[in-house]
Amino acid sequence: MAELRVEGLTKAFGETAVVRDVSFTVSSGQFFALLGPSGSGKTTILRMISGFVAPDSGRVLVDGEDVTALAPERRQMGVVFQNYALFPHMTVWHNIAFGLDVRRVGAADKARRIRDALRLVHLEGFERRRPAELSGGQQQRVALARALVVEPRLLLLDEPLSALDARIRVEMRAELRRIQRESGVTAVIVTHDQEEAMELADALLVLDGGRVVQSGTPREVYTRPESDRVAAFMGRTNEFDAVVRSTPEGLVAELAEGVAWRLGANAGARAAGTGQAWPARVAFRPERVRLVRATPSPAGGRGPNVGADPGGPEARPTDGIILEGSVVAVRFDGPVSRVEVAAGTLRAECLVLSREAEELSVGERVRLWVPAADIQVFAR
Amino acid sequence: MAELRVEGLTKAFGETAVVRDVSFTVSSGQFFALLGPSGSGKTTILRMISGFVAPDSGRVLVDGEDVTALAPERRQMGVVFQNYALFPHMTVWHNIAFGLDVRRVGAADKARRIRDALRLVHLEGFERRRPAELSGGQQQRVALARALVVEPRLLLLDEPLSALDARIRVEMRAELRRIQRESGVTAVIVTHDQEEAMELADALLVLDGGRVVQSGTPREVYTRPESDRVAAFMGRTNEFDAVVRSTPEGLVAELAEGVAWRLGANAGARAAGTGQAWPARVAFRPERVRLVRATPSPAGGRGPNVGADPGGPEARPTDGIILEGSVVAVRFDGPVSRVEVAAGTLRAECLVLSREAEELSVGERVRLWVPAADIQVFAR
Amino acid sequence: MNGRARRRTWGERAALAWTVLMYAFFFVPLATVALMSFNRSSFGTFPIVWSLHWYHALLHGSGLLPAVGLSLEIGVVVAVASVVLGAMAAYAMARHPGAWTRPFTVAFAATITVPWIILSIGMNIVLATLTGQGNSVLGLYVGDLALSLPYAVLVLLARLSQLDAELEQAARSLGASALTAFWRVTLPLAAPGFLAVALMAFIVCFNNFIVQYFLAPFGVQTLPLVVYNSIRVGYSPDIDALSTLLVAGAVVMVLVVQRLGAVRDVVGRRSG
Amino acid sequence: MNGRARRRTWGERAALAWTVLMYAFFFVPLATVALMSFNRSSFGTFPIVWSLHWYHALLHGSGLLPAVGLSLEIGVVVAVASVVLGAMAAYAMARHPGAWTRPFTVAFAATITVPWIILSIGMNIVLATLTGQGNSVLGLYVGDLALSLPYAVLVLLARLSQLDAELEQAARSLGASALTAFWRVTLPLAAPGFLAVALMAFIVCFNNFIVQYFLAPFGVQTLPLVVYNSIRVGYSPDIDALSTLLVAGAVVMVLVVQRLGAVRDVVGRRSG
Repeated sequence: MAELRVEGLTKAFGETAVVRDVSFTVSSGQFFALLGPSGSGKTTILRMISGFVAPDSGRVLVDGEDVTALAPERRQMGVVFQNYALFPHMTVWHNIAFGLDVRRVGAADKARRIRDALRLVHLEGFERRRPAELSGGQQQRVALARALVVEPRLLLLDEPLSALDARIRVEMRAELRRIQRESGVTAVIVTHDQEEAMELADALLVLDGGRVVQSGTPREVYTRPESDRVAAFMGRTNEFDAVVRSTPEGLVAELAEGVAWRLGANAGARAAGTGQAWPARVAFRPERVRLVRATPSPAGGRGPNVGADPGGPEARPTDGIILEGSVVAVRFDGPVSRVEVAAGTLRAECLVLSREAEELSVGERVRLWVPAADIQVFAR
Repeated sequence: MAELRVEGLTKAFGETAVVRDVSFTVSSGQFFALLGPSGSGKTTILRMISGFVAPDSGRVLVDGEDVTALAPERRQMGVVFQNYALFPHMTVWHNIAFGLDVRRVGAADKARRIRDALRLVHLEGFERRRPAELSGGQQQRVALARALVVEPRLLLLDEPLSALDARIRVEMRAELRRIQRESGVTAVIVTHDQEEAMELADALLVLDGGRVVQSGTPREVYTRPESDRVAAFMGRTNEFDAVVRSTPEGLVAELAEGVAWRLGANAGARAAGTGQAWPARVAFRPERVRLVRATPSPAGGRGPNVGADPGGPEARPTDGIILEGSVVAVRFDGPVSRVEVAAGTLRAECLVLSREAEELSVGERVRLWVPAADIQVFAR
Repeated sequence: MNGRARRRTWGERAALAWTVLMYAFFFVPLATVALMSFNRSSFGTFPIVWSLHWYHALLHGSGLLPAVGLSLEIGVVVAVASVVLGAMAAYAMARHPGAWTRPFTVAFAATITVPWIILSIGMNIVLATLTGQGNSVLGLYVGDLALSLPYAVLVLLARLSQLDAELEQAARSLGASALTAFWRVTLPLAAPGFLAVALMAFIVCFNNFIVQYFLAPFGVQTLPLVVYNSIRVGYSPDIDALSTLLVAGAVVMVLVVQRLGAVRDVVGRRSG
Repeated sequence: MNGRARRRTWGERAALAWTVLMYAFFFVPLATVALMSFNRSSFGTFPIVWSLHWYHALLHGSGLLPAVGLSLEIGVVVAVASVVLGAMAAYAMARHPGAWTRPFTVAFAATITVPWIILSIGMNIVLATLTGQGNSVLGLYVGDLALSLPYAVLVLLARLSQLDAELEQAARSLGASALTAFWRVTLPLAAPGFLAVALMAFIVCFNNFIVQYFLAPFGVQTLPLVVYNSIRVGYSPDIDALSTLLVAGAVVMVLVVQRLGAVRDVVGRRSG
């Protein structure tokens, strides 16, 4: 249990700047994720925290103590590697005992702590196995037990689940969360998988090109991304190019298709345009759409009726996004289904629970509404 | 474009029966999935179809023609391997050209077909690269182009996405589906990932221990699993042990907790018990739960009020499952959130869209309802 | 990617110094030979009088060049034979492994540990029994081949075993026969292994003085034999000249092989 | 997993037959030697009169056993030295790779291709310059070590390079110093490589007659030297007896090494 503070970490390999001025704080007992695509510098940050890479500048502080110059073995950090890095010539017992042996822990205390660690990761009875005799998930549990048995101040996890099968990975996420909760250790995980980060972490940092592009709780970053890149990285999204205009009624987005939407006041905060009108990207998540069946329009074959009231030479803005169109496809994804709707040339994806999607059929006319509060606006 | 028929395939390696009497039919142009955990025999089935493993008994028919005794090179099946199996000493162009060279296709025709294949997999401009210079996703596209350029009668895919990163894998699923649609080839995919199978396949077969345990469309298998193993394999589920009783009003499930639920008539079909009462497992999927906020009960602190009308010496069965309890946890998973509800000693997980979960808070009292039609009953 | 590499500990410096020392240990003798080959003196005396005299002597009148020719000829024949015969055995073992593969591998490995001098005695006896005379030109070839074949089989077996069998299957699923798949996929990918085997066979032919001594008929002089004889009779610096040329040739050969990626097969580096 | 293996094509049968033939080719001479060692006749004449006479002669009175002792002694010393010195160099190269690593590797590989007879001449000259005499017992050790060290460095480099550096990092994150991590993790995992190197050094010491011939002082007899001398003087079947024992010893040694998993290091099989 310790607080980690990282201040202005910077690292270049040769000419290539890999990490640029990264700072963040992980409070005691928190599960913190460094999330980013490959090449975003997240693993290098973890390796600077663990001491295997020396930063060009910046500091790493644990409970206020500067450990930047300390050798890895003196930092008291448990590290779990992507490929587990279990000692293949030792049994499970001796793998876990390694850190205690190095610390010269007495035999009775050692045996008790190893048994506690095995119980924590649900591997009682596997003491005499060798790593090669275990499944990937079991190996990862041993790696966790080995790192935790020495009661490290920090637990560092480097893509710990990416070598596992899809099914095991999802199971191990819950296990990892439980083990971190039960041990109470402060943990930092590096991952490229936003689902993993959202499921595991109390707080996360999104990295891109070695820089922090956003940080916050998973919910904050998912629902209020600060750029369209972050929005797309965190999950599926619908995006439209528009011109955003400041009007007395608030911000209004006008699309080339002749539609106008009135956006929430808060949306303007991230639309860093200047003057009266600026190009922007309007986005909303598929699950934010309220989808209802439209009563069949009396003049049936007249083509899609875009917007609530499209008539007149100038489109009157609607409150939030309102689209009327027809269902193009319903894709069954198990618990949820994705409904693709075409409204004129605009296309939008909606996410609904599968039991609700069962009532929809392809070709059916539907009305979509996204409240202003659920719309994101990014400057182009 | 061809129809594949597999009849009574059986294979043992040494003493171990790996595939036991497996039969299925894939109609022309269909995308078919063999889904099962590792060791379920799915890869061996694929290798018997492709001709690399000879079956102990059974037949493989393509468009009615028995190919069981044919050498692999005479079956005209394109195979995509888990690790791509691209020829490392050849460029992308020559990898794709290989099958055409062997067939002695003329130069002009060959170049045209290779260009078409590259366009199909969106890899124009990569002709001169070598496999080692490509990303995993690109390598898999080359493997697809190489298999498709010879216009095979069948496309066989052996866990084609499992070597890819989580994000790329999800992208490649859509690509794979598009490529199969555009080429119109009959495809068989082997996978252990039920999400992958559901997203890709028109029809699938669930294997366990070398046997077919269920087959049907993804939606059928997901919503109407024939055993609790299949139910759990296809996705998250809530399960309760109960005694099922035949009553004049239909089947009724009685739980040890003193609750009774009236089940739909169709539920009895799979509850293969005999006599008047038999032990069973009652299950429902988290997204099938209708969750509403309960009005606070007037006698606040009296403990959870299980069932709609629990009073009296014998619980009167409710129509479908009705539980009243309180929210224990709300787990944010991006588009959806998982709400854990405790009703007495019973615990249930509900899946709701995140925007709906935002209105819920931990400790709040809620009422769950699962209609009889959404309940699955399995004999214990 | 290890940024700490720049700060070397004392232990690491010592290890580096050792590496350099060991090279000295090996290259000083070779450099000395090269130096002497350019010295006009017949007895390696100082000061050095620079001259190409011994290279001239090597080209005209010394019996060394024909011996180099014969050794090269034996080397090429044995190298080709090792590759072809070794590949056939290794392919059979790699693609059809069974209960017999393991004892065969052990047996081949064991033959590597048998002292050459003992093997040469045995071969002399066998050849004497079969052909009536223990020493013959054929025996020279056979003897050298017998030494290099176990290496050839084991190296090629290793190379072929690590080649993904799925590559051949991919080729066959694309319509290639087993033979075409081998020819167009397996063979090119195993090429560095073949090169390594050829190189090793060549080296064996230049090293096994003892086998050649026991098997060569009178008057047939391979390089090791003629060098041995001429030194017994009286050391002459034209051997230095020859040695220098051979070492230069060896370095060029290794550079070529290194380019072609076969060094790792000779020394067992993982190629994954 | 290939169910088609049972149906063998003609090509595969031919390859199998070749494998068997090649073994014959190698083992017939060894079997012949073994046979002769049990024959009472001094000249290998038939019919065979079974006898342990030559084993008795080997133990009493022949000069062979002391030579075996000396060769074993040299072998052990050179093997240990190769492992220790080779490991230091290889560790430096594996953990601190830089621009210098590649040329060094090429240089070591090149030394393997230099004919031993040329190397022995160079070493004789250097030793004569340094110690005043070209032939000495020290020279024997140094000469054998010079031949086995390049193999040692290259094999250990390959072994250490394929050891995951993360294993050492895992050990250090658990509180072990760099030295402890090397001692408790790297060393045990590289052990098969060490064994392979020791075995190779041993084999080199039993094979390089030529280096020993040029470096051994008068009266110091290693096994290759004494066998060579005794055959020049007159062939005697006690050498057959010795050969048989040595071959048996070699087989036992290889079986032990095989058990310990080091054969793949000798022959370069991938260990992944």
